[in-house]
Amino acid sequence: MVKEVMSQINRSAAHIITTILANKRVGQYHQMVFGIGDLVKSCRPGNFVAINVGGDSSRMILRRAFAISRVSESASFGGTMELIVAPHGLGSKWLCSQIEGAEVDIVLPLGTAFGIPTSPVNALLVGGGYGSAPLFGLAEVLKARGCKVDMLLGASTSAKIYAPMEGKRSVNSLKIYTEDGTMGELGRVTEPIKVLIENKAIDVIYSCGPMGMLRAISELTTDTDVVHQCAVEEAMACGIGICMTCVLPVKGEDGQISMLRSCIDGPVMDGSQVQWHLVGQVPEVH
Amino acid sequence: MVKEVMSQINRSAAHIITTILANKRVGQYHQMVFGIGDLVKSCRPGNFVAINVGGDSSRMILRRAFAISRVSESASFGGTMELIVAPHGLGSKWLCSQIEGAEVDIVLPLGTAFGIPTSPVNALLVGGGYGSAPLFGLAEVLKARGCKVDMLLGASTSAKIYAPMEGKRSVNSLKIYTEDGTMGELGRVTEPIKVLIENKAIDVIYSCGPMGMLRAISELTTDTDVVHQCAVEEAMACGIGICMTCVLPVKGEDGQISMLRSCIDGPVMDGSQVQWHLVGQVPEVH
Amino acid sequence: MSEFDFSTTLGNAFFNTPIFTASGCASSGKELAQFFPLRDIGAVVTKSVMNKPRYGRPTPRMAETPSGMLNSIGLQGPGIEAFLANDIPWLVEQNSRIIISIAGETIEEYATLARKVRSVAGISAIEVNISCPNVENRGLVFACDPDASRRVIDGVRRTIGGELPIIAKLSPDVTNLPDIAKGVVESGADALALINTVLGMVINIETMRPHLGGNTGGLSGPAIRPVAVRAIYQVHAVMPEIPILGMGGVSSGRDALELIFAGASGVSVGTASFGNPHAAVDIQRELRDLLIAKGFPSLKSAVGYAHREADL
Amino acid sequence: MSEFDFSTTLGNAFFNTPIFTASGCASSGKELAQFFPLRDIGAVVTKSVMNKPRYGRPTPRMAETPSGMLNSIGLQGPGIEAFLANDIPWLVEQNSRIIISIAGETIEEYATLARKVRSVAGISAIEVNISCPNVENRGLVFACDPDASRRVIDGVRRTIGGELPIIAKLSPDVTNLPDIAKGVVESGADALALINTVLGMVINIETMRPHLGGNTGGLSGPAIRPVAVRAIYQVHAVMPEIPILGMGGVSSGRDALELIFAGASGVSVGTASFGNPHAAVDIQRELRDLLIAKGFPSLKSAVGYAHREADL
Ligand SMILES: Cc1cc2nc3c(=O)[nH]c(=O)nc-3n(C[C@H](O)[C@H](O)[C@H](O)COP(=O)(O)OP(=O)(O)OC[C@H]3O[C@@H](n4cnc5c(N)ncnc54)[C@H](O)[C@@H]3O)c2cc1C
Ligand SMILES: Cc1cc2nc3c(=O)[nH]c(=O)nc-3n(C[C@H](O)[C@H](O)[C@H](O)COP(=O)(O)OP(=O)(O)OC[C@H]3O[C@@H](n4cnc5c(N)ncnc54)[C@H](O)[C@@H]3O)c2cc1C
Ligand SMILES: Cc1cc2nc3c(=O)[nH]c(=O)nc-3n(C[C@H](O)[C@H](O)[C@H](O)COP(=O)(O)O)c2cc1C
Ligand SMILES: Cc1cc2nc3c(=O)[nH]c(=O)nc-3n(C[C@H](O)[C@H](O)[C@H](O)COP(=O)(O)O)c2cc1C
Ligand code: FES
Ligand code: FES
Repeated sequence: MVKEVMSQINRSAAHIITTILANKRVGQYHQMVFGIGDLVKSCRPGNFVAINVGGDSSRMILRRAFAISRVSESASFGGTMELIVAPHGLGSKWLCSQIEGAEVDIVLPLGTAFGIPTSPVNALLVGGGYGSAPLFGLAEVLKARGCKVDMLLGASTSAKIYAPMEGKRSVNSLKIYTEDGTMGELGRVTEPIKVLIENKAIDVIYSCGPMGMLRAISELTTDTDVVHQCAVEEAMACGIGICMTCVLPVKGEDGQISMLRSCIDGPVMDGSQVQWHLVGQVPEVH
Repeated sequence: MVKEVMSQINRSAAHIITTILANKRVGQYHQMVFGIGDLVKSCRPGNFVAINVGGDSSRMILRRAFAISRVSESASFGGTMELIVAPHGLGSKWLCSQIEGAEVDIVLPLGTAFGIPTSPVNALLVGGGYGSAPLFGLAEVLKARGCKVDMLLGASTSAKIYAPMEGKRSVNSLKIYTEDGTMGELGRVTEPIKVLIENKAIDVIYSCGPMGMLRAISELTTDTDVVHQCAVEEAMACGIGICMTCVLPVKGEDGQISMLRSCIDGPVMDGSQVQWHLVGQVPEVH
Repeated sequence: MSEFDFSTTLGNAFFNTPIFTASGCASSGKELAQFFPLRDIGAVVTKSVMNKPRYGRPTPRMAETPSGMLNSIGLQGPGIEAFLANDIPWLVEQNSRIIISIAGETIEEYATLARKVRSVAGISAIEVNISCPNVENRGLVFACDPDASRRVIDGVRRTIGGELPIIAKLSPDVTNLPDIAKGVVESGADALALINTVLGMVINIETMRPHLGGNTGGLSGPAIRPVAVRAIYQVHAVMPEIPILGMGGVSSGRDALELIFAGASGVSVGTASFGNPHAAVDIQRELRDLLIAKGFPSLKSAVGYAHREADL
Repeated sequence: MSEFDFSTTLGNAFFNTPIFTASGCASSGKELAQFFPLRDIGAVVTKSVMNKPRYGRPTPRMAETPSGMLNSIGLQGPGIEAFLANDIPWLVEQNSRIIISIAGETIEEYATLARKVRSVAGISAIEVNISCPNVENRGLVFACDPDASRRVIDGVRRTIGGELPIIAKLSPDVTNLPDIAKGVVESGADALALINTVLGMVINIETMRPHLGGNTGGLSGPAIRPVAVRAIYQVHAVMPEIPILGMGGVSSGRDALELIFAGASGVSVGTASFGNPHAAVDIQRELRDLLIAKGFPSLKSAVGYAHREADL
């Protein structure tokens, strides 16, 4: 039952005040590190966090969601968490403007995680823009399980490609596509995927990025044996399952379509079950 | 005509972005210095400023008013202005939390100034709490005109007395009263005033502080020859005369009571004309 | 101050503490239980449930606005049968006090819902959300039509009988709120819930169209608190004996106190829980501390305090 | 892009640019003129003036609220005679376009005011603020009573004759705004001003009483923008040919554009001027830049753009 799964999902969610340990510009993004102590143990690749923005007198009343890029434990700082933040509107710009030592109110970890295969498989990780953030942490886990890990990253332009040096060590191959050709190949990440699927070179695709990209990958994997786990991005008011704003039409095992909350039944969902053609619509009532 | 006076008053008002040059805690207050360049030339003792608070994403949409404590010109910083800010609610606390180098949006100088006598007189300056802030700058001007300047400062407790070292140089005498006796005499500033008036020791009282204090002084000066110029403090939405929220009942030369705007027909008003008993009421219509 | 009495009543329902969740802002309770035990607050008011399962409105379903948000969820839900079978037993197990909110498209549907809820064990009250379009009358919202409002409550009252208190939840989007309030009280409401969201709209500057899938949405959050305070004050002034469950933009104990002084006997926390999952318990603690600091011996002694005569 | 046409019309009145002050938020204009030349904006809408001088409501007259404020000024003013003698000639001298706002306590008073305004030279339009208590009908606000609204406008129309455009300013605090709007248009309004403030209240936690001298006040500022957008959209949908002067929480060019897409032909800036004395000129510049960047050849081509068919 969906409800039961949910009540498992956020069971380790905590509401804490963290300190910013680092804030560095990387291309068009900010790489931000937060001290989160023992909570690193509960964070899985795919989980996200919800951050209070704007300070005490903010007119922004809702949290902002960011995917956990990776967590680590260090002797000096204890458990730390890294986010890759694009300065988009008022809230994310406020976050990017916070300096080292500033305190930030965060609820974490939230939502579903990428499913990790129990036996070694050939995995393709596809990231669009800051969507690559959680993929490097995922790659490490997959490598540790003996998987072959290939990665494709795409963005409109080079400054929107996030691909840290050390991240490249955990993948077997990394290919970059930009729509303006300013980095890697000219074009979109979806183009090579078709070939890889036809060649039966991959068993599972993990994707994170704009909804259009996720939809395109889902269409490529339809009627194939390739599993597609995608991390969706819907506007969220609460991030914890209480408001019903973040829903997506998803087909269940019984063939019934439900409007599932992407914050607790996602962000990681089975791409083949999401009814992409119904997003932004309401299913017909039979 | 009142209207004509008004259009004179704010004629040098400017809307500028200033930089905080210093922010120092002094008792319960913050002594803050701003770079305002040539505008120092237009600032008179009694004028106030209106400050934008809370930053870009603030839910506070109205400016906060603060009396100009003093202005000066220095070789290194150019024209500077000092404010004495009590951290009261969200807005003033935000201001107090701003650090050196931060930029602040200010409209200044606003409102009426203390009238300066053309010949030397005996002046008594009475300040309550942060109300002492503009009095030291006023004292300097009066001294330069050859006046005898005595000062009485009062507050509930010592931490709320603002009396800077260098300020004391510009007065002939300074007496402090606190209601809890933690500094100076135990009691209220109004007590000694009665005696000074009876002894005909003073010609004019300049006052700034809580409305209750201003009212009490006005009552003491009624039917005496002592002129009472007080800087009132009414809640202001705009500070520039366009909203009509800050009104006080004031009797004009013709005996008619009008609801005058304390932001442009004040903050400095003739205490004998303010209808203190009608504050918070509406005059009867005849 | 251990003798401070924080309890409240709505009709014949008793609650240990006066802070509740707001309908639609706590789903069915389970999700919030990750953050605090539900029995720590006055009651969980569940998301308005309809007779049949519903998909709700298309996305986008929300837009943040200055100090507020718009939502157009459209009452997505599992329908009353599945709701009573799956969600209520779990809440009862938690020892949570429960108020079930119902919503219908016809006067008949409200009565049907009331009949199904009537015999459920462990329910403290039923909240009747009448801010729904009346399909039998050109989609005119029940709560905006004095006559339809009365008939809904009348139907629910007849079905329920005398046991379960009925809380009628009203919309502020009316010319004469006290009038509507009097009507539903005459028809049998024991208490009133004030206020539902204010009708609003945001246009997306990029698409140059209404941002929400449903075009208009309900405005909630601190932006509307002055409207909630006014509504509660107005209604309490004309019917001081009718308990009010107040809501609208409460995100601190100070805010809750404002609604209580205006006339609310209990306060629901809605949108604030989106920004702070602990909002309800935090607010409850702050409210208690404030009341004690101001010297009130009980919550009840503060209800409607802003209406007292000037010379008291 | 020098050919961009930024002009607008309300009835037969033409304005070079579409940003106006809002009544009561620019006094009589003089005070703002310290900050920018009044002729740089579309028009100055003066503070609603009544027949006799008025003291207005007792202080406190304002309370800041989240992203908004409450005011209860109570139409303090010099009365129409002094206003026409002292304030108007100065505005005319500035080459400012002028819209005079009038307010009355009786239907007769509105007609009297209209008669006095009719023959004044240099006036572009008359705004009729009907959000005032009707002393002849238990203090019920004219704008909340469809019949009284119509009769006020009818009286003004008869007095004014055909020359001066009449802008009827409506309150959002009604159950059915399009209905009220249709009524006043039928009675002779050439344009509508939407919206006046939303009725609200703040209770002072220290005094434990209503904070404002007048108890309730009008809520304005960004908090109410979604209500303004909704009101304008709803009314434009039923009467696309009637020009709307939009207002409510506009503090940037982006906000003004939202109201224009919803259906406003011009936009008044109210509360924003309190926080930023240059608000009106800043907003006007930002709006112009946005319209040009989006490729609109004129302001008029953007009015009501959010209503277009999905496939256009
Ligand atoms: C599960 C999830 C993971 C995300 N991970 C990342 C990440 O790792 N890095 C990153 O930079 N961004 C990420 N985002 C997007 C990020 O949440 C938005 O960029 C951010 O909320 C924008 O807020 P704002 O105030 O800057 O923009 P505004 O446009 O001013 O925000 C207005 C409102 O719209 C919502 N909103 C705006 N854009 C988005 C969006 N793209 N997705 C969801 N809600 C949006 C905001 O939350 C807010 O409620 C993620 C979003 C989700 C849902
Ligand atoms: C002419 C004038 C000169 C002033 N000079 C000084 C000064 O030199 N130093 C200083 O510390 N303070 C001064 N004040 C008071 C200062 O403006 C308030 O303390 C400040 O506005 C409080 O804002 P807040 O957000 O911190 O408090 P909040 O209580 O959160 O403010 C809420 C609203 O109430 C208004 N308000 C609250 N308290 C006051 C008050 N005492 N007077 C007027 N409006 C108020 C605010 O402006 C705001 O609109 C002066 C006020 C006026 C009118
Ligand atoms: C996302 C969302 C969903 C809501 N759903 C319901 C609902 O199902 N039934 C109902 O009576 N009210 C519903 N409301 C209204 C709230 O219960 C409450 O009356 C309103 O939001 C004002 O309170 P707030 O400002 O604390 O949120 C909903 C509000 C929001 C924000
Ligand atoms: C202090 C104040 C005084 C106002 N006085 C009037 C008035 O005299 N006549 C009128 O029609 N509207 C008056 N209004 C309403 C405004 O004109 C405007 O309709 C409303 O404030 C919404 O716009 P805003 O959010 O931009 O302020 C007043 C508003 C404020 C804040
Ligand atoms: S964001 Fe609230 S339910 Fe998903
Ligand atoms: S504060 Fe607006 S008129 Fe004085």
